[in-house]
Amino acid sequence: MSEKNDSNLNPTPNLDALEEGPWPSFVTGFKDWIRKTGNTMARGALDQLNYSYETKMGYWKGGVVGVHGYGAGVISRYSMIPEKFPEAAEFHTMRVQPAPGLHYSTKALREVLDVWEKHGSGLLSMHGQTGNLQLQGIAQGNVQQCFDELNALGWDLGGAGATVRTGASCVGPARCESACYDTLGVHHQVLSYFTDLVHRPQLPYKAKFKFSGCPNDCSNSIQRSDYAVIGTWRDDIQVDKEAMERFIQKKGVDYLVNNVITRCPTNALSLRGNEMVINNADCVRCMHCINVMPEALSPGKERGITLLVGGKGHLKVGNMLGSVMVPFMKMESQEDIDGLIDLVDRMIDWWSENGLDHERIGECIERVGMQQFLDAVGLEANVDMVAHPRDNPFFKASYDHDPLAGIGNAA
Amino acid sequence: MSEKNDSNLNPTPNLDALEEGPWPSFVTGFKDWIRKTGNTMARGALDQLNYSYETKMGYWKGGVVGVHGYGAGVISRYSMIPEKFPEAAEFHTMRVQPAPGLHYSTKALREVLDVWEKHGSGLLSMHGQTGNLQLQGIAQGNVQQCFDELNALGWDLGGAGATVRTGASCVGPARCESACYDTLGVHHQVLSYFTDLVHRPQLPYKAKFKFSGCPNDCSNSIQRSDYAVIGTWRDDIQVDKEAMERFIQKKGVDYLVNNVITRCPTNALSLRGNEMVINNADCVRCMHCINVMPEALSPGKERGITLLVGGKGHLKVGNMLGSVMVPFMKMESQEDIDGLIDLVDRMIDWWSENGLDHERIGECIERVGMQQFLDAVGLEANVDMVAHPRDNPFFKASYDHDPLAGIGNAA
Amino acid sequence: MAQNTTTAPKRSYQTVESGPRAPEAFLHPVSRKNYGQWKYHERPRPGVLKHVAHSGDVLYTVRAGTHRQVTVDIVRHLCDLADQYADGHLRWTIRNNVEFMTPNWNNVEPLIRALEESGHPVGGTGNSVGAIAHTQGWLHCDIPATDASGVVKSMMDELYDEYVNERMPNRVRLSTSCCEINCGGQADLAVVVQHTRPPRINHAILSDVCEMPSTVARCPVAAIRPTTVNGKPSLMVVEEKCIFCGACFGACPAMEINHPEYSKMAIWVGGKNSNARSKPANMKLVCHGLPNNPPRWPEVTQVVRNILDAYKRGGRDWERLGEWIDRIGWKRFFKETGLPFDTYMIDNYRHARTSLNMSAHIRF
Amino acid sequence: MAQNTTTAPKRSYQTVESGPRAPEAFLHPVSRKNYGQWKYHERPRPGVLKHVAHSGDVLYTVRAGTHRQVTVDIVRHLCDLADQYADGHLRWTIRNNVEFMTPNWNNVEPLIRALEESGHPVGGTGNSVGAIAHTQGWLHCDIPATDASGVVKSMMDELYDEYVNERMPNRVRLSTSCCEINCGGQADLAVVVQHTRPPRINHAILSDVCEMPSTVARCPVAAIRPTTVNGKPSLMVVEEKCIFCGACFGACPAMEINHPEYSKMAIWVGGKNSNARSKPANMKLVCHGLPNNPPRWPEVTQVVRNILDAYKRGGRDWERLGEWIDRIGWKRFFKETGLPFDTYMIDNYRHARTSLNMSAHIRF
Ligand code: SRM
Ligand code: SRM
Ligand code: SRM
Ligand code: SRM
Ligand code: SF4
Ligand code: SF4
Ligand code: SF4
Ligand code: SF4
Ligand code: SF4
Ligand code: SF4
Ligand code: SF4
Ligand code: SF4
Repeated sequence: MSEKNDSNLNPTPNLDALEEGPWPSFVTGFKDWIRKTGNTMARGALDQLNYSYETKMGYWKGGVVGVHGYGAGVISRYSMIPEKFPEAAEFHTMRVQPAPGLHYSTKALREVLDVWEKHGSGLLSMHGQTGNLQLQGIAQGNVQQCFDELNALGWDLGGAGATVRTGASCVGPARCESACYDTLGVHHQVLSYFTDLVHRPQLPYKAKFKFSGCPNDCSNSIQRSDYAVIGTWRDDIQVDKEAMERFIQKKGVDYLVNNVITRCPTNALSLRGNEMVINNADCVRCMHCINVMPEALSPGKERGITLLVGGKGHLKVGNMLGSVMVPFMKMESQEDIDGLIDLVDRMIDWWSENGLDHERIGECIERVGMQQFLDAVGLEANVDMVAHPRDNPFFKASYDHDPLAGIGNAA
Repeated sequence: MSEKNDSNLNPTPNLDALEEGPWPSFVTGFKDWIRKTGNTMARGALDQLNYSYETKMGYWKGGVVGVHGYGAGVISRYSMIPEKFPEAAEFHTMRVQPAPGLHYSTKALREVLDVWEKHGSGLLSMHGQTGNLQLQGIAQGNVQQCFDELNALGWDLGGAGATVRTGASCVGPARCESACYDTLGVHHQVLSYFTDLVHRPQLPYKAKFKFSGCPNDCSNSIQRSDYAVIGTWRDDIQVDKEAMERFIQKKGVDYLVNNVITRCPTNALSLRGNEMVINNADCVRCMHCINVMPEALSPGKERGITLLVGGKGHLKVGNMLGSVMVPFMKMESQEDIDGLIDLVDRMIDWWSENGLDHERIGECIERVGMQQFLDAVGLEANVDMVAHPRDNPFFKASYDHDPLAGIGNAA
Repeated sequence: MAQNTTTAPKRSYQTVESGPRAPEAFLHPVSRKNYGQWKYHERPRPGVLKHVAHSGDVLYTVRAGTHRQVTVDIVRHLCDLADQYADGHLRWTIRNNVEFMTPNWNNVEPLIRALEESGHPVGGTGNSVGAIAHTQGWLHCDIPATDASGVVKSMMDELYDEYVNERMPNRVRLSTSCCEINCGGQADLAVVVQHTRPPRINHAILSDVCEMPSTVARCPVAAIRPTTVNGKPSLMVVEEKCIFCGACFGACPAMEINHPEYSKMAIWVGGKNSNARSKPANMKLVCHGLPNNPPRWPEVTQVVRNILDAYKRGGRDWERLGEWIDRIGWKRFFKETGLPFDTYMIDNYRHARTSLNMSAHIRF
Repeated sequence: MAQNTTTAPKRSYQTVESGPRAPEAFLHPVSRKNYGQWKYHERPRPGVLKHVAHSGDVLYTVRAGTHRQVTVDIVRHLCDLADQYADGHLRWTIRNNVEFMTPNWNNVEPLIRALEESGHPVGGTGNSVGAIAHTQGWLHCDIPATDASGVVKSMMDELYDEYVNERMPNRVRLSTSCCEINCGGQADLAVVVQHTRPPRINHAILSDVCEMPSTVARCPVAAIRPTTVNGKPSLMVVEEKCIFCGACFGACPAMEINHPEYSKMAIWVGGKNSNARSKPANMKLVCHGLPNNPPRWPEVTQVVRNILDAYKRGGRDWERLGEWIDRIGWKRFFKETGLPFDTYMIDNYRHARTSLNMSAHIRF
């Protein structure tokens, strides 16, 4: 709350209470910026926000703003009350795709900031929930020039509307010992492949990708993305026996029992003497024991991904979590990655043909039917896809199988 | 498979394989009966069944058969191929309501058998899935006389079609130590109260009652009845300490841990020293520990019922299990029982007004809405009714409550 | 369903609408005396229960299997045994077993012998395979796609040893249903016939036997539409929509859903009614397309046996069939039984979404 | 949404459709060197992670809270700190925290001090309350019923101590959403504004701003119907059907769902994304009807605090908020928090049946 240069500010009595308290105040941040630069668009936005706080209503409306050749990437915002807040008449957002994992060098980031100071309001958000670097507040007249400069520096716009959206990935192998595949690299390749679909709306609705290196799902992929790529492993959990002993020594057997063994969702862990034994056949790769003892336990060596499809928000059927489509797929060689891209491409194709307007792929599969979907994209039904088989008799099967074939060969 | 008097039988080559094997053979039973009595209707039914086994098709059709004043209680069956099986041209079933718990004195039962030998095929089933004594195979012309004789002996018909159906109850207090209320008595009173609705179809569809003395639910009420009345208790599990010690002595602590303590669904049991401790606040009355140690443990003293509503079969929405409507209700005094009858009466009323043709109350509540249902029958929403609160924001509330009222008074 | 006959002719007898029989008089005297005062029970041997009352009274129960579809003579014979060994009282269980009670231990063995001599196996208690929930089938129902009595008899012949012994992890309840309506209900293991194509419409009789609007309304997926055939009003089925549920046949016999070849047998597992440990659960489809093969349905029995064997091998004490699967996972269930999981086992009906694996939890 | 401008005027610069930036060059050198070769991590103190590579290399991470809605200057300042203490690299987390990495333990304390001096709390790691998933609200969105930045700021002020310490049973993730669309997503605890009546229709502008057929199609309960108002085509809402979801407003700004009084705040708990222990779960409604009360929404914060306090008291180590409730039961949750359970918390939407208590399992 610096005092100088308040002449650049209008009073914002309804917002000032948000300058109090220990958490960083965006109001103070905005005011400091306006005080220093006198940026009128930033001031207009703050003033309109102040008015929203008074009237408890929002005052932005959408429109059509873009850059040459793209159909998406700019969220246009016009004030509904420009007569009251002429400085906020336009306040568009440019969604810029950052690097996977949201890593920056200060050099590259400063370049963005400089361009943004020149053309925009100087306000931004790091980052949007989907994963974009959001440059917030620019007039239509500046958009193209701003974009061209950013693009020349190596930046590109993200998705909006009925496009493939900007992806998100956890920090993964860059820093995390649990990463079962290269989240950053695969994110980069998949999103690069779909660049055309990111820039040009030609899908029934949005399509999101998120990449998590392990089932801890630090990118919230299962809930927030149509295509959740989650790292996993197929062989046994790796055990560092000495580290395990040190852990038990230090924490005690009680701790081991109460915080690890009894918390395994499938009872795959048991105590033998003062040691913990893992029955890997019962392990469902939940990560819990590994989380508690990261030095002693790590994911197995045969690593890859599980692909879950159909996650999305509330609208209109209620929140959907993604569900398993491919239980395991290696993700090491270029071929593996191409295989994933291929498969997802087929899914997007099927959805493009079958999806209704504003229908996400999860809803589309639910409406049209999993069987049709699997057939179309060339996947076989797998028991890992379900929590349990169907509990109603209302299905139409082709009876071309011999249900008795496997009996006698049972495990 | 007696050999004598085979002249009364026609060949049944497709059924004879069912005379082999150790389990009691209904074919042999039928044949013996036909051999002895020469009952033509029984023979006709057996012959038509033999033909069904050959062609893999059923050949009965319904019609309209009843007794004076009633609209239900007789399931009419006419052969679709009477020219082939004239003896089976008619083969109606009389559904007779037995005593709750399916208890008989031989005297009373023999009376029924004698009447049935006189008027019917002599075939019967003890009992139908719903709980009727099913007298199977009578001609329309004999129905009234047969019924009058049975009725004079104290028997009445059960339900069929859009009626309240015959009830079922577990053996309960007649023999079982777990019975938390008088299943037989309450069954008798409730069904007696609804006698008019049993006999005269005037509901949207069928309505079934089942009575189980405890959550073991030996009458399968939760799955098979619109109104499942299940015994439970509200205070602490009763412990006979000596019996518990004897049990542990005999079976060992391992057995106690592996078969009792670790099986409690809510971890309400724990081992302290060599004793088992019950945290009754976490007990959900599942019965398991009591089942394993019936001498040591019994339901508490403050007993009553839980009422679950809406159980039914597959048609057409998929199997529905009943769900909790009243978590606890005493069921001791006549007032308690009248209270239950009153409540269910209101439910049936609401359903009569709101139900579509062929819609069970569970489906009706699902379609019309739980809130409307609860309001109409005068029940308050209770957290015991749900496994968890809603997970979607699509509701319309009246905002006449103060959500903050209870804060600070928390437990 | 039977309809009320409106014009009642003169009749001397006056109906007493008495409802269910009152139970008291039918109870065994020891049961009546100790009504609601029981302390605990034991199982001295398979098929026999011993209940001890707070008064110190003891009541033995002997349970035996029956044909369910019985005759006057068979029941009279059971009455004879009750008179001889059980003080003139007997009862039936919810699953068509007969039970005799006696306070006299000396009656137990002779009664067992007499039952076995007349072909009634003694058992069905505790962790045995109980009698199968029995429906009507070709013997009496108007809409069955298979028989019930024959399926039950064939399976129980095979499971006889498991009925007279208590060797399973916990009780096993079976059911059969002769059409998808499923009167047999939810069970640890159920055999249900499954229609495999839409109803053929018998246009010749339809307009005579059918209340068309209610038939149309009966269809859960709105697949039935009015049409005209040979100038007569009739119905048609949109085959892409139809889920072969058979509901329309219940409303209208011209919607011929049954067919000797297009009815297959399906096996379901994991139904549970009791609240012991886990909550009650619906059963799940694990095998379909088995031939509807009277008189013995050997393929069905083979699968049933196979599943029960796996459960017997792997289940822990007190673990019901579905609870065993919950512990080991469905993947292992299919492995252990050798049954194929297929695309049709993935739910696509109303609450399908809730049955999907919405997690990265996978056993490899 | 922005639309493609079809006629491109002459332009010298040629767009490079480069997609996301390649990550390699942006990684801290130690991270790049040990890419995929990490062995384990520790948490030396709240807000600081220590990752150890198989090579023996060590990398410290310092995590700090931000305003999320920042300015060029604020980010420049963070860059300054990165240049000084973190070799010119920095990153943001999925939840708007900033992270600095350094192999040099001696940089850690000075960096923390510098961050705190400029108002950035250091914390948010391990079993702390993390930063709140932040959406747009009145600051930028076109359909918000409340603000986001202000709600987040108000709540984080109150939860500050829980951010800079690790005193909760497990990590707590919060989210806010300024309309029912719920861009903030599922969380341990979420604040979502809730519409409390159907949209008012602005017939004056409707035909100009609305693609009517797609607005009609957008309604999940088919409550919207075409109509004519003052001779102009318009839409109407069948109020009995409408569930106040706001979906139509997204398609057509004339369906005015927002209103200062008819927007209330609701609290949801138990969402979970990780697969650790239990499967991922949707959050559930536990409080609604709180006033939409800027600038500080004190009632919301009071309820949030109250819930988190109860969880802190009762949760076991590693138990997420929803897992704690699963253990103690919803009944106890409402008791412990003093919140009223009401009829609207009983689901009546698509999969309502699956949320009912279909058992006799009850805690008394
Ligand atoms: C900016 C952002 C919130 C934020 O402040 O972080 C946001 C803002 C909007 N979201 Fe969102 N959503 C944002 C992440 C999400 C997420 C989370 C995610 O992507 O991880 C979700 C939940 C996941 C999902 O996709 O379902 C989300 C679910 C929605 C939905 C509901 C979709 C559904 O099918 O349920 C809508 C409605 C729609 O698309 O019609 C929506 C629509 C919108 C719109 C476009 C509203 C509109 O129709 O005008 C908002 C534009 C606001 C603005 O002024 O910029 N937004 N939205 C996030 C995007 C930033 C970015 O690009 O980085
Ligand atoms: C930095 C970040 C990834 C990123 O690329 O940005 C991250 C980093 C780590 N997460 Fe995470 N998680 C991150 C978001 C998440 C999220 C998503 C979210 O916050 O919305 C989740 C899912 C939460 C949920 O279920 O809703 C998440 C669930 C976990 C878990 C599982 C916890 C559990 O028991 O349920 C672990 C395991 C653990 O804590 O040991 C974990 C573990 C970790 C570890 C220990 C991984 C490692 O070995 O490096 C990292 C440090 C954790 C810490 O804070 O103590 N991370 N982690 C994210 C930091 C967010 C933040 O600023 O607050
Ligand atoms: C006889 C019996 C099977 C048996 O052999 O035991 C039976 C037989 C029939 N059931 Fe059933 N149901 C029988 C118990 C059941 C049960 C179990 C129960 O009552 O405990 C159920 C499952 C629970 C339920 O009520 O949902 C059951 C669910 C059905 C249904 C499906 C109802 C639904 O809403 O899902 C129908 C179809 C209908 O009502 O339209 C049905 C219809 C029928 C009809 C009336 C078929 C018809 O429309 O003509 C059958 C008459 C057969 C006959 O020839 O007598 N039956 N039916 C059982 C009645 C005997 C008795 O009264 O004691
Ligand atoms: C006689 C009968 C009640 C009746 O009124 O007819 C009955 C009687 C007893 N049941 Fe039952 N149950 C009877 C049907 C059931 C049913 C329903 C069914 O079979 O369709 C169930 C629910 C099954 C399900 O979940 O699908 C049932 C679930 C139980 C349970 C819970 C078992 C579990 O762990 O899930 C117990 C507890 C136990 O075994 O200790 C139990 C316990 C008992 C006890 C021990 C109660 C007692 O203390 O007297 C009785 C002797 C059991 C035995 O056979 O060893 N009874 N019991 C029924 C005999 C049926 C039969 O002839 O096979
Ligand atoms: S999702 Fe797994 S791999 Fe990725 S940061 Fe989280 S714990 Fe590490
Ligand atoms: S990862 Fe999870 S499921 Fe596997 S053993 Fe560890 S705790 Fe159990
Ligand atoms: S339901 Fe309970 S009370 Fe009734 S017989 Fe079964 S165990 Fe006994
Ligand atoms: S009755 Fe069930 S829930 Fe209660 S303590 Fe015993 S095992 Fe646990
Ligand atoms: S299951 Fe079907 S065929 Fe069998 S008795 Fe019930 S309604 Fe009739
Ligand atoms: S079988 Fe079922 S789905 Fe098919 S037409 Fe008949 S009622 Fe409809
Ligand atoms: S939650 Fe609603 S108001 Fe908030 S940013 Fe998302 S769409 Fe806009
Ligand atoms: S608010 Fe939702 S339910 Fe109501 S009219 Fe609009 S889209 Fe339909």
